[in-house]
Amino acid sequence: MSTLDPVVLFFVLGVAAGLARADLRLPPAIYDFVSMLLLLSIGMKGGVELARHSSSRLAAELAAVIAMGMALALLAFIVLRYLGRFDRANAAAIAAHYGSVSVGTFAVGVAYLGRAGISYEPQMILFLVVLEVPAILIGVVLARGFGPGTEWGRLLHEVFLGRGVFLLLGGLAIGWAAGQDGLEGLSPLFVDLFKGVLALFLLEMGLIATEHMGGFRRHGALLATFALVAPVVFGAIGAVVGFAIGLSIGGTVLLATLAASASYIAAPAAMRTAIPQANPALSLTAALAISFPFNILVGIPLYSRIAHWLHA
Amino acid sequence: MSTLDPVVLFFVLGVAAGLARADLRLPPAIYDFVSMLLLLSIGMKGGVELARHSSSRLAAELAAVIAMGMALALLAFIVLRYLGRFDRANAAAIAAHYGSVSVGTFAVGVAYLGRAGISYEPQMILFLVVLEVPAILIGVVLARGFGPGTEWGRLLHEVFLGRGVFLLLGGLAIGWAAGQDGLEGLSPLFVDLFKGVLALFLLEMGLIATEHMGGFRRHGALLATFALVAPVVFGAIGAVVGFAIGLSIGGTVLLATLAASASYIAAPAAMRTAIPQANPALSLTAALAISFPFNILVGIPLYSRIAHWLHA
Amino acid sequence: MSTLDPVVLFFVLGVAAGLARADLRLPPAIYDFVSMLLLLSIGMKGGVELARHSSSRLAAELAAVIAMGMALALLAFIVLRYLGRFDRANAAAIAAHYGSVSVGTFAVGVAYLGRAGISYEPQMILFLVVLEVPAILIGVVLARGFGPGTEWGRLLHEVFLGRGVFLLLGGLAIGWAAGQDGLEGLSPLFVDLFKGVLALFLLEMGLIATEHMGGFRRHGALLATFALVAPVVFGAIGAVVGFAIGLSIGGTVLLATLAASASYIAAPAAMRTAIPQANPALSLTAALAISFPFNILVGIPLYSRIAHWLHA
Amino acid sequence: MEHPTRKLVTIITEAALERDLTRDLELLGIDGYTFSDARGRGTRGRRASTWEHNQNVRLEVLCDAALAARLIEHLRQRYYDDYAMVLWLQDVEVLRPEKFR
Amino acid sequence: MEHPTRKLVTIITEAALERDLTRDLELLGIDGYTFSDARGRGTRGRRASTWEHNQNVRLEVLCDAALAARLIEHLRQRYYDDYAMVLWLQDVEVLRPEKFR
Amino acid sequence: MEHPTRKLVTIITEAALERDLTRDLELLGIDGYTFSDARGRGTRGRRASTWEHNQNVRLEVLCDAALAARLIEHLRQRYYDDYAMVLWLQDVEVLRPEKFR
Ligand SMILES: Nc1ncnc2c1ncn2[C@@H]1O[C@H](COP(=O)(O)O)[C@@H](O)[C@H]1O
Ligand SMILES: Nc1ncnc2c1ncn2[C@@H]1O[C@H](COP(=O)(O)O)[C@@H](O)[C@H]1O
Ligand SMILES: Nc1ncnc2c1ncn2[C@@H]1O[C@H](COP(=O)(O)O)[C@@H](O)[C@H]1O
Ligand code: NA
Ligand code: NA
Ligand code: NA
Repeated sequence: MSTLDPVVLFFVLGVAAGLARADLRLPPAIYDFVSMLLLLSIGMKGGVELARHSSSRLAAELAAVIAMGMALALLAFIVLRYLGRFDRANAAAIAAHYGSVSVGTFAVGVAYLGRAGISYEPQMILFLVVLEVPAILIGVVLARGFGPGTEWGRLLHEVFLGRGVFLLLGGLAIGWAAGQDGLEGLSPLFVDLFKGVLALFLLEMGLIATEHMGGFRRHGALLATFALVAPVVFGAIGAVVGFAIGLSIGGTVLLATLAASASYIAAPAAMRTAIPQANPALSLTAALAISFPFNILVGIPLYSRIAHWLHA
Repeated sequence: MSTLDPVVLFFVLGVAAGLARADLRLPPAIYDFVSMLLLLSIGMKGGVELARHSSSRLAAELAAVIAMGMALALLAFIVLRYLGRFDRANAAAIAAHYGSVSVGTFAVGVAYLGRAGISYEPQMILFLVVLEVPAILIGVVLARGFGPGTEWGRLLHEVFLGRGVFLLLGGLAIGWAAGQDGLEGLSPLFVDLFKGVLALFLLEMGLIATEHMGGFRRHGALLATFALVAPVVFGAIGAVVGFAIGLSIGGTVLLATLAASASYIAAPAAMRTAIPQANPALSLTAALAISFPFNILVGIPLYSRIAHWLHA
Repeated sequence: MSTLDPVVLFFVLGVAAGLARADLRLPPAIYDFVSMLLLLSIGMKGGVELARHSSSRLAAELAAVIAMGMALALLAFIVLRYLGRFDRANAAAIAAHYGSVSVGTFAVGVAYLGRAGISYEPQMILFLVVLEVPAILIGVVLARGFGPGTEWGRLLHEVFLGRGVFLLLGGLAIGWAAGQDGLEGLSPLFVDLFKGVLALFLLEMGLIATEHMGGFRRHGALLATFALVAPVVFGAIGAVVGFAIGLSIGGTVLLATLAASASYIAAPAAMRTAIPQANPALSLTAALAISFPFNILVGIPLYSRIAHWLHA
Repeated sequence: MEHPTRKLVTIITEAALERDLTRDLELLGIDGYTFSDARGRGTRGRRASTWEHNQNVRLEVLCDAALAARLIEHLRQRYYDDYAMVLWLQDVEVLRPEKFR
Repeated sequence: MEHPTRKLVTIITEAALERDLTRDLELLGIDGYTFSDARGRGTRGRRASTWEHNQNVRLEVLCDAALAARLIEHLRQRYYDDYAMVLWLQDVEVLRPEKFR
Repeated sequence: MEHPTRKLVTIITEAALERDLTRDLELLGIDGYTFSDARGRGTRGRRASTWEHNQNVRLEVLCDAALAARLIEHLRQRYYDDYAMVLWLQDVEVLRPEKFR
């Protein structure tokens, strides 16, 4: 597959609009609508699959995946704090974004596998949900310790009841409860339209990404380098973990993609609450304006090669 | 059919989000969009069916249905005013809501019949539209008499040209004029997506319902009891009327559902204009936070049993 | 085909709602969403077709079409300024609207041909995009000359990077790059839903058109006459040009439709910037409240007759 | 730089009243006003919702003191008892006083 | 026509704070307030975006001088250093002063 | 509690001008401002519609008197004749006057 998936072209169109300052206002309400559809669709798909064939090793896999998320956040923190000389708050906040995952990147990975005709394990969507959480908690501990300053209850609320995790989990539960047959009437909206909705979402992300590109100039080459190198290294780590826990080629590609991706839904909201002194522009510039485009344009094909090579 | 229809699970998800205070903001624009699609879809479907086979007894049936709507409003008023000791304005306003009907409940009823493979008469959608009106007029008369205080022109405008009735009637007219074949190009949006759109609508209704659940505590057990008992009694009355005017089993289920349901689109707007001294929180809490969930979770299967039993 | 296309019935419904002052608020966000889907769909369709069979005479055709757009704007200006005695600014602004084109009218034309089973050349969509531009430039020159007062850079930005032209061109590029096969996953949203989305768009245009109907009374019979006669004359000119450059019957109908239509997306925004002293209510009343309904109700079938007659 | 002053009346009330208020303003002879969307909380509880029955609007009217007094009196009589409504009043400087009677 | 006056505090800040501010207001004993959506620019850059992380809200609170002072002090301590926030204060005339402690 | 004062300029105008006004503000050296959506009616008729050609925005700028005067003068010259535009001016108290030149 040499050419770009057309959904990725929508991201490129959004970036072009942003850079050219085209008058392409997408109302916030439409962003909310499109991202809600995306999250529900992904969750429901995962739920249906989970209900069909549940893995006997699920608990062990989940443990490995959670450990990976924590390790990635720690690794990112060490690099940013000691190599990059970021202050503690910012290093922790950025680390939380990179240990966590991006739903948009995952969806592009799913579309990539779909086009290539490669299947993957149903539990990948569970991993997607699960990986949103540990890195955020690690980030807060790194920034503030376990001291009394942190309102843990509020933070957990923010994470689990933020729209991202909540809609994914809700979709998962509905898909699981209703099963393939039960959802038949819903598939025109949640299955057939999935790629179209993803295209619209990527168009918006392209526009939003360019809003954050200005952050570049101000925050320097260091952050940009991190945002380009981290996905490759984390993607490779993710691929190795996926291979080690016995995932198929497709599952390995997606776990690498998750590892390589940086959150821009759950993590930013949680960090703003829990580490307010961290500058949100740093994380968003890195995650959205650099790593996200890198991953969907270059990264995913690369992780696919790594996965094939590991499984060869 | 022992399990819930998956669209109802979306309502449950919305309620869960509301109770857990999840950060699930659904912009008003999306609510407007989704409810517009729903109303047009239902109207168009009814129009197509009406054009195909029109009942020779339609006029008589309509008269019976209108009489039923008026009787239900009166009955509710008497109970609320003399048993419940509500003041005149509030008793009249709540009675208007319960004599009128809920489009969302009707749509869940349609989905229920669809899953069970039971057909129903095309004129049911006409009944849905028609039933929005008489109870509202009765409510106003009960509250204010026929005196000069009421701006009838404005009230009729509010009722017939409110978005609910207008879009249902408009869809009906388009469906009737264009017919099944004419609408072919439109069916991907208005037919295929129907259940998905209903799911989104119910998700929103779940969120909104929880906003009104607080009303409970304040307005006491009396209102809650009414909101639970009225659907059962009115549903049974609706089933008997349906059976009496010769509807099929499916038609009987839907007329019972209509009778049991309480309006939360047309009636609240009309009551706010015509009986401003009534507290809108009372009606909305009863209709939306209690009777609506009751009907879609418990009521519709119950009315189906009653209908089967009557036709046995 | 004697009856109206059902999508046109949605326009009628919107007009009815507006005239009856029905409470049918369509949030701006939904208008933006629906028109974005429409523009992308049309663009993508054109891109796919262009990639398949490109015309060898495309350059010559484009030159003819651009010349036509300029000529129509000039003609409109002369009539308005010297027959209609409009002042220079208003004559130029209205002329720019009528030399330019309306995407909504074009879409109804496409639906019309679809129903009639008549095919058309893929480059028509390119003509649609191209025709947005020259009349606007002519309008500015007519109003202000080539003097230093005009910020041409800003004007070109306004035209090419306005949402209308940008989304059409973006869709065209994506369709062209991805081709029919590449877009398969996207067709449920951008192809199957096209007519439904067009119906919603027309419902909104109906509502908006009535907002501008008041303009009538104030701006008099002169403008109304122009807005009714111009489409017929311009449509005939468009049909002759289409026939002359060798378009098929379908292509001729669409070029006539384009010529007859008046812009209400790109031109109003550009005119407000470039000729601020022109009263925007004049152009919008003419284009939207008169010519648009005329074209979709009466004009398109008429241009189809002319095209058939020319090709006979 | 000193400009003439007028009254700015700001009203927060139920969204459902927008149409009625528009009519009232016109009947009172006020032909300049601005609406925007709002949500909030007051004596009639929280009004911040997805749906129309529970939203607010914010209405601003710039006019002279006499008209402001008439407007306020009208609102007080017609809406105060039965609707969620809050209003406040300010003196502001304007540029073209003739626009705002 | 002279009415009693109260303080109107207007705050422009990050949309993400709406929920927290609501809680703060209630803890401070303020039970009347109005929110609306906004976008803009200030010392923390442009905040005008499609997505929630980069939007503003506008909060208006009408209350007496003492409560206004407590509110402002709270905002200053809790949010000023770390969040985009601007606020201003006005005297306005109100109709039912008992509503706005 | 007395705070220093600044000028608050509020402008209601055509939504289509938002981009141009943003540029103007920056050229005038004003780097703090807030926009929100609005609709209304004035001498140029009703502006309250589903579509962009007929919507308003509300712009608020907090700055010192000199800058306010320059802003108003600029708006008067550039937009007053050809666009729907209304503006008013108030003195408000601010907390961090150094933020608002
Ligand atoms: N003290 C206040 N400050 C600002 N806005 C208020 C205040 N009290 C009420 N409001 C607004 O006015 C609306 C109606 O208030 P009420 O009539 O008190 O329920 C509320 O929903 C709020 O949006
Ligand atoms: N001078 C000003 N006038 C009006 N609004 C302002 C001003 N400065 C800041 N704002 C608003 O307050 C928000 C936060 O400001 P800041 O904390 O300076 O970044 C901005 O995004 C603007 O919406
Ligand atoms: N007297 C007024 N009070 C409040 N807002 C006004 C007033 N006059 C005009 N406006 C607003 O300013 C916009 C432009 O006014 P105009 O230039 O008079 O058409 C209107 O669409 C209204 O939103
Ligand atoms: Na990651
Ligand atoms: Na009922
Ligand atoms: Na034309």
